[in-house]
Amino acid sequence: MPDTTGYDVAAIREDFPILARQIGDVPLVYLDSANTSQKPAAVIDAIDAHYRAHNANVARAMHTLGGEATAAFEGARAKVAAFIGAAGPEEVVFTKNASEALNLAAYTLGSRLQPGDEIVISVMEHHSNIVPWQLAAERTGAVLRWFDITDDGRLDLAKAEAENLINERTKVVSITAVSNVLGTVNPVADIAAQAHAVGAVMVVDAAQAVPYAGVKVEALGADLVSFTGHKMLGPTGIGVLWGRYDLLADLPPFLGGGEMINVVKLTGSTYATPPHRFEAGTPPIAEAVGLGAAIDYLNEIGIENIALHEERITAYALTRIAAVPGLKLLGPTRPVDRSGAISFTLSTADGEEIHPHDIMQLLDSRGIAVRGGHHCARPLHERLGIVASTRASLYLYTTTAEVDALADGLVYVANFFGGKR
Amino acid sequence: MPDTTGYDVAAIREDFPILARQIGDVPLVYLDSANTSQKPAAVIDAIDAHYRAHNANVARAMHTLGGEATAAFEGARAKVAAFIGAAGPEEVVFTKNASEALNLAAYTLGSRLQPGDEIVISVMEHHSNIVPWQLAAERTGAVLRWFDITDDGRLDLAKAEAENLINERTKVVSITAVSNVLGTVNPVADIAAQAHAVGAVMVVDAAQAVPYAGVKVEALGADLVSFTGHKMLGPTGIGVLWGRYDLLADLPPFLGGGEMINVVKLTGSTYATPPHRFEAGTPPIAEAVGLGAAIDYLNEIGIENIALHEERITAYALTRIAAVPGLKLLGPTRPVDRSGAISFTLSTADGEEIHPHDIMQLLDSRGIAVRGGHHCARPLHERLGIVASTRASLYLYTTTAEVDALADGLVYVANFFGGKR
Amino acid sequence: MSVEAMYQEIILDHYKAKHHSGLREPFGAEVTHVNPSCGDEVVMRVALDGDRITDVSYSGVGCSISQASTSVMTDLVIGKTVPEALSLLADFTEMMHSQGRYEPDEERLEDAVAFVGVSQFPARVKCALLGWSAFKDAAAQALAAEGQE
Amino acid sequence: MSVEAMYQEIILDHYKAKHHSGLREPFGAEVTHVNPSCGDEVVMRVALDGDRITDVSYSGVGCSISQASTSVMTDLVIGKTVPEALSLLADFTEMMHSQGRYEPDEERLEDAVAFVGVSQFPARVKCALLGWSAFKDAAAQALAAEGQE
Ligand SMILES: Cc1ncc(COP(=O)(O)O)c(C=O)c1O
Ligand SMILES: Cc1ncc(COP(=O)(O)O)c(C=O)c1O
Repeated sequence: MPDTTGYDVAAIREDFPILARQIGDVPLVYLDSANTSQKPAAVIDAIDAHYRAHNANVARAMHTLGGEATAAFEGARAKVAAFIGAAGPEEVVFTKNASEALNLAAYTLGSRLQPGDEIVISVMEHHSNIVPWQLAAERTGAVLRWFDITDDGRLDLAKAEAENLINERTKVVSITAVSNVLGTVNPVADIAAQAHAVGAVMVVDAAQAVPYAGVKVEALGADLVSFTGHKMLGPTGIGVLWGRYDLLADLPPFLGGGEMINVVKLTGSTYATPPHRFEAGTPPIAEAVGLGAAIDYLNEIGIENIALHEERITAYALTRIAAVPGLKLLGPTRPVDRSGAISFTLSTADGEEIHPHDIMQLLDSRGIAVRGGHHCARPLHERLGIVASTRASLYLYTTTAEVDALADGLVYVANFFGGKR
Repeated sequence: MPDTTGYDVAAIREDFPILARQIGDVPLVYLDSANTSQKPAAVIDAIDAHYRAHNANVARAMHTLGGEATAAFEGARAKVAAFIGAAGPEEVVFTKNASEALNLAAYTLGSRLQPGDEIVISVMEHHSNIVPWQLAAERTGAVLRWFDITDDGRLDLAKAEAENLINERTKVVSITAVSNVLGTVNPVADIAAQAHAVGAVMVVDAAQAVPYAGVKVEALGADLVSFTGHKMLGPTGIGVLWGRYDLLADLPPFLGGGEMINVVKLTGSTYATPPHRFEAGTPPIAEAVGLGAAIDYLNEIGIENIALHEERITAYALTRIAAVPGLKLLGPTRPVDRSGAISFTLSTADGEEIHPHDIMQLLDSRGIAVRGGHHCARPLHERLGIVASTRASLYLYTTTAEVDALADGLVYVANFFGGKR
Repeated sequence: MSVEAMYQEIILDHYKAKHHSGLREPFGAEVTHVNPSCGDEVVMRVALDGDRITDVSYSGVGCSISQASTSVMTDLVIGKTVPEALSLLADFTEMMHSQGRYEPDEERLEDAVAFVGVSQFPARVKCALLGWSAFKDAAAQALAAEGQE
Repeated sequence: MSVEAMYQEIILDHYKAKHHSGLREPFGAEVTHVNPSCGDEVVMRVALDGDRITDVSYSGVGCSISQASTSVMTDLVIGKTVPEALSLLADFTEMMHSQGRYEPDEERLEDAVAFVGVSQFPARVKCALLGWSAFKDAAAQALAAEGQE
């Protein structure tokens, strides 16, 4: 049913084959898109067609198939560049996922770090934006420092200022644009300005932002931005590191191998210019084709329409879920600077907290897919004083009926473990 | 037409949709499988079906779809383990390609290296088994030393012995099982024994061996073995590092992020046991499913039947191609310890060497796909005193008719550039 | 089977009133085990007299399955010898990996038979095994410590 | 178009008898450019008198397209001023990226018009540009060196 703005969620759902699936004998209610998104037929078919008719290695293969595969692969790079407003395709490095992109950043920026230099991240980061910096700090003697959060789940900017968190020793600041647990949208452009004021490099983990918000790298004010294909309707096996070209050109190689070289000699090698310098070996070719098709699909629906849908369905879900007895929302409770990852804890009527695994399991028996655990953000959970939480996450294909099913399911869960069976 | 052994190449070709393709108005003759292999419908369909019905993130997602995706992903790991005769699935690390696998080896083994330690590789290595070690040597002060080759394109074991190449300072030996240019099959088990005798770790680049020969890691005698999905009928975006479990368990993490951790705290993290320690972030899930299907397909045909076909078609091709006037084969000219990558140079009747790009381009106009260049093995070409070569590479679907088309095409090329137009 | 059937009354009862819960003295060894995908943790102590298990005490956070399984385990192993306990662990582990195709011996496994249904939910097998594997680890360490005395 | 048509007579003639080939003195700057995917290399020298190009000399290995293109380029630029040469380079580059949709001005580009067909083979565009981009680099360095004298 098209809503008044013409956003036709029913028609969109038709494009996603898996959404017709039954779980046991009930229909699938997929509310785990922050974990990975489902794929429209257009993406699946593009990968299929690539393997059936155009498969070849790229760059090094110059025959007709090689030319076709290279054009498709580099064409996908250009689509990504346009989608995020990069200055050009040469600023787009393909990696295997967002985690590799962040490790690429941490290894190459790490090569410039010295003991006493500071790296600033936040307690709400995903492990993929924590561990690479911990490892870089161990390798170099740099010090890792943390943004704390406020009680309503936003970066505690006041405390950071009071602590002089970003200062003349700061060399790297790496912050998520959107929390994958709290849904918080962070003021990365402001933080980037602070980082730049002290000469630090600003890295933005945009894994949860690019799929929804239509990120433009210029507006983020960042120097490096990472994201991942599988959360934005694309395939697994592909991620992106965008970088300002002059910064990329200045960074040393990370992985060595075929395609990233200029001249290899016994006595040493010289390296290709970006982006190829950072793409050792056969790249994710079919995956790039799939990601390109995903971007075409997102553009067709319109990222601003998706953002609007996300805003509305999030607002609806916040109200609907917050009304479940015994439920406590984590993160911002109002749909302002708030994306569609909604985490919470749930207690029975007698006040016993129900473990997320148990919530997830009972919801699953009703076809509802949510995630229970620490969502790869253990420091955040520790900061919140809990071990784990349950997360429902919404996307362009999520309906109000699905949110209703979740809310009803949660009431059922609370009753089940409360003894009202 | 089944041959006398029952190997039915025509039936096999039916399984590969792309082999029905026309290039312009002539049929495709794909002789570039050492660059990347084509995919049977079974592989393409497995990926398709995964996205249509079972897509979810693994490990962290515990709902029904998550369980299905995890079972498929870990099931693929078990298939790989069985295929290479690993002690168990926990010895199989999924990477993005063979190059990442070799970098993983070089970074983690590199963490143990000190100035004066020696790393031994060979001049016939692919850049992906050279540059990671050059970078590791730069980081650590270790010395990189090289196996030379003999004039017929085999490892010069006598010279290595005379030079005491592998000695008490040697900490790592990394050698390709099969040369991607010369087709040479190297005596890796013997070299592994030498490496182990001095306490060095033996790494084998099996990218060109696993697809054809049915590698069993036990027989290689290696400690770490790398290979890549896209050369063995599988998708792009996935590679493998196999390791002896006790060695893997001893290696530090490489990429940091989600899924590779045990506990993440502000003050530092502890890491998962192998293989997960080395798989940061969302892994190549659909790609693993595709690789699993590729292994099923290879098993169905029988890797020993594929090896036999490879041997015969290589023998046929060596004879047929060597007979082309002006053609000079690189590497072993007899089909003994020799796989189906056949590289050569070609000259006109008046003795002018024709550039591989020109050869490749004219062959392409006849639908024949070969590769021209240094095949990511520039040091080898330098050692051979040439800049580039042309390579035809054969696989389970290659026919004698295709080899004939190549031989005829090469005669045509020599005449074209020789002025007989 | 339905998920409601998986959550047998026995499991929920143990979850709501855990047996032998809390950390007690004396003990021969203490270990901490973690389920990294959810952060669930158990701290476990084992006290021995020779190879006889005199006490198993624990604290931790976890889902109903892991909590109940740990509770059931303590009922089973306290008073037994380490070899007897490890033999029960072997049976329990086999049952948990059977995907529901195991006929548990109720004489031996007592309340633990209730977990056969859980074995049909692969994602939860790890939960059911968390306390048992912590026990195995702690018992091995306690035995080694006994040997040194 | 057919590949045989791509290999125009003009191209093959330049390939077989390269104009201005070999490295000569004097020169204002020398550069080496490489096509990393195949290893093709060109060493190029440019000699200037003020901003007028008095000689372009080169050696290297490469395919017929890169060799012929370099040969054609030397015919075009020797005797011209650096700005004139760069303007020709701009035209040639535009033609090479046109995928065959460029109407070259034969008055200006002379033998280089033969390469319009090559622009339909994207993999070969890099080959055709190798010598030109080496020239551009060498000319810039030679100009800078002139300025310092
Ligand atoms: C011998 C050898 N090693 C390593 C590689 C690298 O494989 P990939 O490009 O998949 O990383 C290749 C293939 O290109 C190869 O032939
Ligand atoms: C905020 C954030 N950063 C990074 C990642 C890592 O992405 P990937 O698993 O694709 O490497 C994720 C997703 O898991 C995420 O939500």
